[in-house]
Amino acid sequence: MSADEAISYYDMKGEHHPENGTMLGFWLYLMSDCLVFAVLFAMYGVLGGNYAAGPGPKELFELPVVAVNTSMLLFSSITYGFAMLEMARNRKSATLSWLAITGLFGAAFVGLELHEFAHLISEGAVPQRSAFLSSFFTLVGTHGLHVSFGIVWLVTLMVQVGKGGLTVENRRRLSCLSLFWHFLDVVWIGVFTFVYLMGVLR
Amino acid sequence: MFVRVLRKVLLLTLATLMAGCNAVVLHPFGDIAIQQRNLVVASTVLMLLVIVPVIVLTFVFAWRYRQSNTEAVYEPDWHHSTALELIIWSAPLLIVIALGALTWIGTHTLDPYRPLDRIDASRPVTADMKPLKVQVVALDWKWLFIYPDYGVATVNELAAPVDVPINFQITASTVMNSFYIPALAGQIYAMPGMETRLHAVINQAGDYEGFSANYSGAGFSGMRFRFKGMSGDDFDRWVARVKVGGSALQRDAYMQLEKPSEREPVHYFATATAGLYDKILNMCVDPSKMCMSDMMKIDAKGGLGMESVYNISRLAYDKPRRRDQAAISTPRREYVTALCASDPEVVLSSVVVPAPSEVSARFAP
Amino acid sequence: MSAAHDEHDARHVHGHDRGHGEAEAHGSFKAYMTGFVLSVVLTAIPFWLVMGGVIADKQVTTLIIMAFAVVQIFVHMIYFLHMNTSSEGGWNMLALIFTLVLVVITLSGSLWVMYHMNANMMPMSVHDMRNMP
Amino acid sequence: MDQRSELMHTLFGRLSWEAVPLHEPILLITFIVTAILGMSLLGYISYARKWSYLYHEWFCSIDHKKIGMMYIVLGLVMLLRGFADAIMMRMQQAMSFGDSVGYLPPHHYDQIFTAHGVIMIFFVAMPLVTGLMNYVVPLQIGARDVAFPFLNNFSFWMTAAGAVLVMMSLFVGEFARTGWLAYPPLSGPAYSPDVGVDYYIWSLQIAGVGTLLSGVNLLATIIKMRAPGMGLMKMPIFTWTALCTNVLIVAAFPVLTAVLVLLSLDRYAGMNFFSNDFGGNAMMYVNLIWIWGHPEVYILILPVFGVFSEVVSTFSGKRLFGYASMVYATVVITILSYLVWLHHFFTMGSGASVNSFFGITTMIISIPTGAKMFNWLFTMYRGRIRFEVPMLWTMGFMFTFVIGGMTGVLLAVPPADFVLHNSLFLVAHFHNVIIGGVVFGVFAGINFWFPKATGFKLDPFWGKVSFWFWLSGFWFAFMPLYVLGLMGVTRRLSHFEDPSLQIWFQIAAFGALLILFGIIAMLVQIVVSIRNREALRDHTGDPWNGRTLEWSTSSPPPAYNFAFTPNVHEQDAWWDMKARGSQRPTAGFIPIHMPKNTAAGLVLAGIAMICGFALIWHIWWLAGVSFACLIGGAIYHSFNYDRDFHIPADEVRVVENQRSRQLALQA
Repeated sequence: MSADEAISYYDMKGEHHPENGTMLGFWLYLMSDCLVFAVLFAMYGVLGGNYAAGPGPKELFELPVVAVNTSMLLFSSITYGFAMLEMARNRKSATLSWLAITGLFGAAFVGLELHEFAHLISEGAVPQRSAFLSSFFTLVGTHGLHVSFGIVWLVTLMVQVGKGGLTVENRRRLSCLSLFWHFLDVVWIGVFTFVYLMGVLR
Repeated sequence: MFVRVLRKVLLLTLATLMAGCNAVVLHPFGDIAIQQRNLVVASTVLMLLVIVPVIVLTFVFAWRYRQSNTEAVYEPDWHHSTALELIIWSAPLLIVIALGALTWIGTHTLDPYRPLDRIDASRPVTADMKPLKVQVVALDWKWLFIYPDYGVATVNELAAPVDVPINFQITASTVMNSFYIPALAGQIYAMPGMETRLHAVINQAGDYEGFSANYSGAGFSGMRFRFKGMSGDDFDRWVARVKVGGSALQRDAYMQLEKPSEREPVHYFATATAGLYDKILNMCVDPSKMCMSDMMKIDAKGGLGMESVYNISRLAYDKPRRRDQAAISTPRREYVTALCASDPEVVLSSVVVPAPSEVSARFAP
Repeated sequence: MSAAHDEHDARHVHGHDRGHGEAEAHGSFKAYMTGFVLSVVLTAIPFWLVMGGVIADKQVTTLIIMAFAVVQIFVHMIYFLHMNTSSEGGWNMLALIFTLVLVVITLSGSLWVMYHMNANMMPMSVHDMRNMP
Repeated sequence: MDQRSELMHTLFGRLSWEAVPLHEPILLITFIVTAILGMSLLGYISYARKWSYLYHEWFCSIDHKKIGMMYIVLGLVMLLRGFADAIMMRMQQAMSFGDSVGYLPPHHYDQIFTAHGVIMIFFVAMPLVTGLMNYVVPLQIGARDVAFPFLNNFSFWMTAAGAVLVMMSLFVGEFARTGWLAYPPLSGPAYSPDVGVDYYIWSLQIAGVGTLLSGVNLLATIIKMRAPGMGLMKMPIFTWTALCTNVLIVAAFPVLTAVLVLLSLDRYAGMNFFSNDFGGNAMMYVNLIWIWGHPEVYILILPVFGVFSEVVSTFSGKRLFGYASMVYATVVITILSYLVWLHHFFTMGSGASVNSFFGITTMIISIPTGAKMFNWLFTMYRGRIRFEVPMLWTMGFMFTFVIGGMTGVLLAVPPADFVLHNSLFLVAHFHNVIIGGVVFGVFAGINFWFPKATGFKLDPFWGKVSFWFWLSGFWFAFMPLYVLGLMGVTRRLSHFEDPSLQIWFQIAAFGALLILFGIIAMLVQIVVSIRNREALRDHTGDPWNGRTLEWSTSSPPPAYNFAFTPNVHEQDAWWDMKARGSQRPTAGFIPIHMPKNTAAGLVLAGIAMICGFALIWHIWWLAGVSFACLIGGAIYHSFNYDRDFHIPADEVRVVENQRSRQLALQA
């Protein structure tokens, strides 16, 4: 490229708009979240068998409830997908309705999980009872906390979309939440496989 | 050849440097520590092969290519040379390969869990040598040594006959410590509810220093003991002295001893209850506590089920040892969980707890 | 190698044709449904295997459900998270792969290290546990 | 204390007047001195009527340059605190022999060594390094700001909030007495029942959030916002190291966050992750914290490797030797740093195969590091070396760091580690790499980029004085520790029996004194430079004959950095532009799109700090309220869509014309 006299050293027309990094940045954040879960899974992997002469997964876990719970999350995934499809078609109210349905499924998931926790605690299987229970409550609870946070975010976004419509900014936010929501699904696959199913198998 | 010369030179310099001070890590008296020292020296020499040229070149280049020296070659665009790149990657690589081999062998032969196979460079361990067993407990903030074969115990003084393999079993009562006698062998952590091991031998009689090498709280600085290497006869006399000189170490005495204290003077226990160490290791010197090994056996079988969910006080070990005694005398629930009443104590107070004996009866063999 | 890198990157930097392109990949209805059906199946089978006690050997069941989990994670990644090598110039994928490597290191490393530590130090070693009746 | 009513306990939790250490003369005097200094600073600001300026132009600023400078100021202020701790320890250890117990009881001394470690790593080294990256990276890649300017401001204030919490522990309550990594069970509720460990947890958690977000931010910036034509292999080497550093931050800090959450669950909720009870396992904490802890070391050192690369090539007037191998070395170090964590606890009893695996992976890291060393060496080869202050720091580094590297590899040999672990040899080693590496590098960077940030150079005379004091002080302070380590002296001791050790501690204390002079000389250097700023002024924007894009704009750069985004064609873009005589455009300006300042970051971080304080003192209502405010505040902030504006073309023209006049004057 040496001889070219007309070589340009400055972008005179202001054409260079750096791409917006939001989606990438959010993805990077999710990757770091993924490592938080990796630590919690490692914790469960190491301490999951330490029942401290107390109850183990066989006595505590109720797989039918977990199965219902899992289906709630799966449904909320597909409905969020529908919301995104409606968003792509620029249909505000359809997007909002699918978001609302997603939120309800999410709330049902969190509700069931809280119910499970309350049941365990009422039976005396409190997080303090054993290292196994500490790591179980923390891992599953952290996931539940993420879902709850996702619901708060979802409601906020619904208000924002309701007020401002499907603007560029709001679309980007919906896409970020979409990543977040589906990411939590992926984590849940790990949870039901490693914690619940393999726990009962133990 | 070169390495050997360099090693000699280095050893000599170090020796002169350290003549004034007692660099025990470089002049140990136990075979394990001597081998570790040799490894330290060998690795240093290996690395100096590349470190020294780098330092020299730094100064040579800095001087030669200083701005005022206009005679030196100046090539502002020279930035690549395949041959040089090859050298700068392969020189460290070769050294790391050599060092890696040393490490692999050294780590395996000097593994503290591995029983000794030699007394020193020239004498192997023979089948008729009976190793001395010592059980070490790091307490707050002193060291307890139990000699199971002699039924005696000491605090803050350890003795061993020269040229006899010593098998240490090491644990701690509350927090992590590290058991270290530089003259004898490298350190290993002492941790509550866990047992580490160390195999070592002392080759020369003398009075050496031992201490905790891992910070463990307020009394840490005073957590030192004497390690005495003795001839076989001296050692027997020492054991005899311990046997006449002390009280009995049974459960109550241990519970008393275990309480935090600093700069504890040396004292002897003429008798030590058999199996006490196992109880300490399993955190069940207090008979109301469940032994760790029992707990782990139960856990391996899948736990005890819902009946045992309130069986809590037998497993709480740390709480009674809380380091602010004021808080114990005025119990106040500091946990956030007090808000949702899931603190075991809260739950406990409202539920009938099955007696420990009932529960343990269920899994008694 | 670096030249190819540069060229690719230059194109990337100059490529403004996507405009302020946010959230390009939304997937399609078909893709979402495929993902959904697949993940329902991939969830249902492990639950059925465990709840129904279909396979007597626990280790085999464990391996199978783990395999299902891995497949399902891929399904979610592809159909719901729209992972592919081209979005964000491949940086998403790179970040994901890097993270997965670290997750594997963290998990397997911790388990390996702790297994050894427990075997060496716990009053009742892992070895003893294995040999229990 | 027990007589306090239930109401008082609900209102103030554990907080009472007893928490204020009026009975400790050392702390009281420190408090009075700090208060007087603080009040006079505040008074001066009020007197000069600078509050509004500070608040609007700095605190609320989302300009990466100002945030970068604030990070560096924070780092330097905390350096004074961390160093005060260091000199107190040196004095204690130099006098506490035999019958003399020194002047610090263990209760106080143990807090000091913990605080020293925590502060130096998290609140000195991290802000300094982050500050440099924040300031320089966008300029080097020809960007106008970072990818998420608001987040950048928030990250800074979170780091500052963490620092404030640590400082608060001096005067309200106490800090942890556990060592800087707070191993349980010692840091658990039973053996550290007081507020110390809680201060530790929450200051690190809050600062950690800031660090993580700033990592994401810089990563997105480097990936997305490079000037046209700047392919990966044309990025300046400092940007490369910043990229790898931020990858490490994003990948490592979540682990710290998670581990500290687990520890706080043990402490606050009575769970049993790391306790001796109910099947907890303290070794898991050690395992996890080092999965974060080892990459952390590289988070600190990689960016300064970048600084040294820039400095060496600039002051040798020569292209960096082996750019590609430098890049690969950095990437290899990034990945390998995740495979070595166990070398921090060889002595904890893992088996020989585990130990040798981690020992050997550790040694492998020394290969790329060694390659880097040679690259710098051969950059100097056939150069024209100017021994300006940044270059002096670099030379000091090359000489010092190799020794630290060597002792580091030595410690990676497990059997050697068994005799050296936890000894003063270890302490000497990591100070050798952190002072000889990170600190020297940051000072090289500050001296190098100071004229860019302010428009005038730092005074070279005082810079050299500072350098020689630091260098000799370092050798005096830490070589004796190597010797002591070989004498079998372990760390964190506040009292010694053996009087023959004393002389070595006295030499080390003398070294610390020299370093003190070095710090004073540095402060003098800054003051003198500000007073002589007209004499030291640089009008060109390129005082060192630089190579990368940051030197192409004015010093200090305008808010928008570049009136026109540069097009990059070569590795050393600015060098290339100068060589080809490219002309700075002086007409045709267009409006520039920029983000708006906001107070949201400051407010949210402030609330986070209050929440942390409430949690430390068990003031549950305040914790709940402030947490709700935090979430509410974040949601409220998300409703603000009005976040950017355009700098009109006229304004750009005025600024750029002024620069043209300056350049003309110079020529």
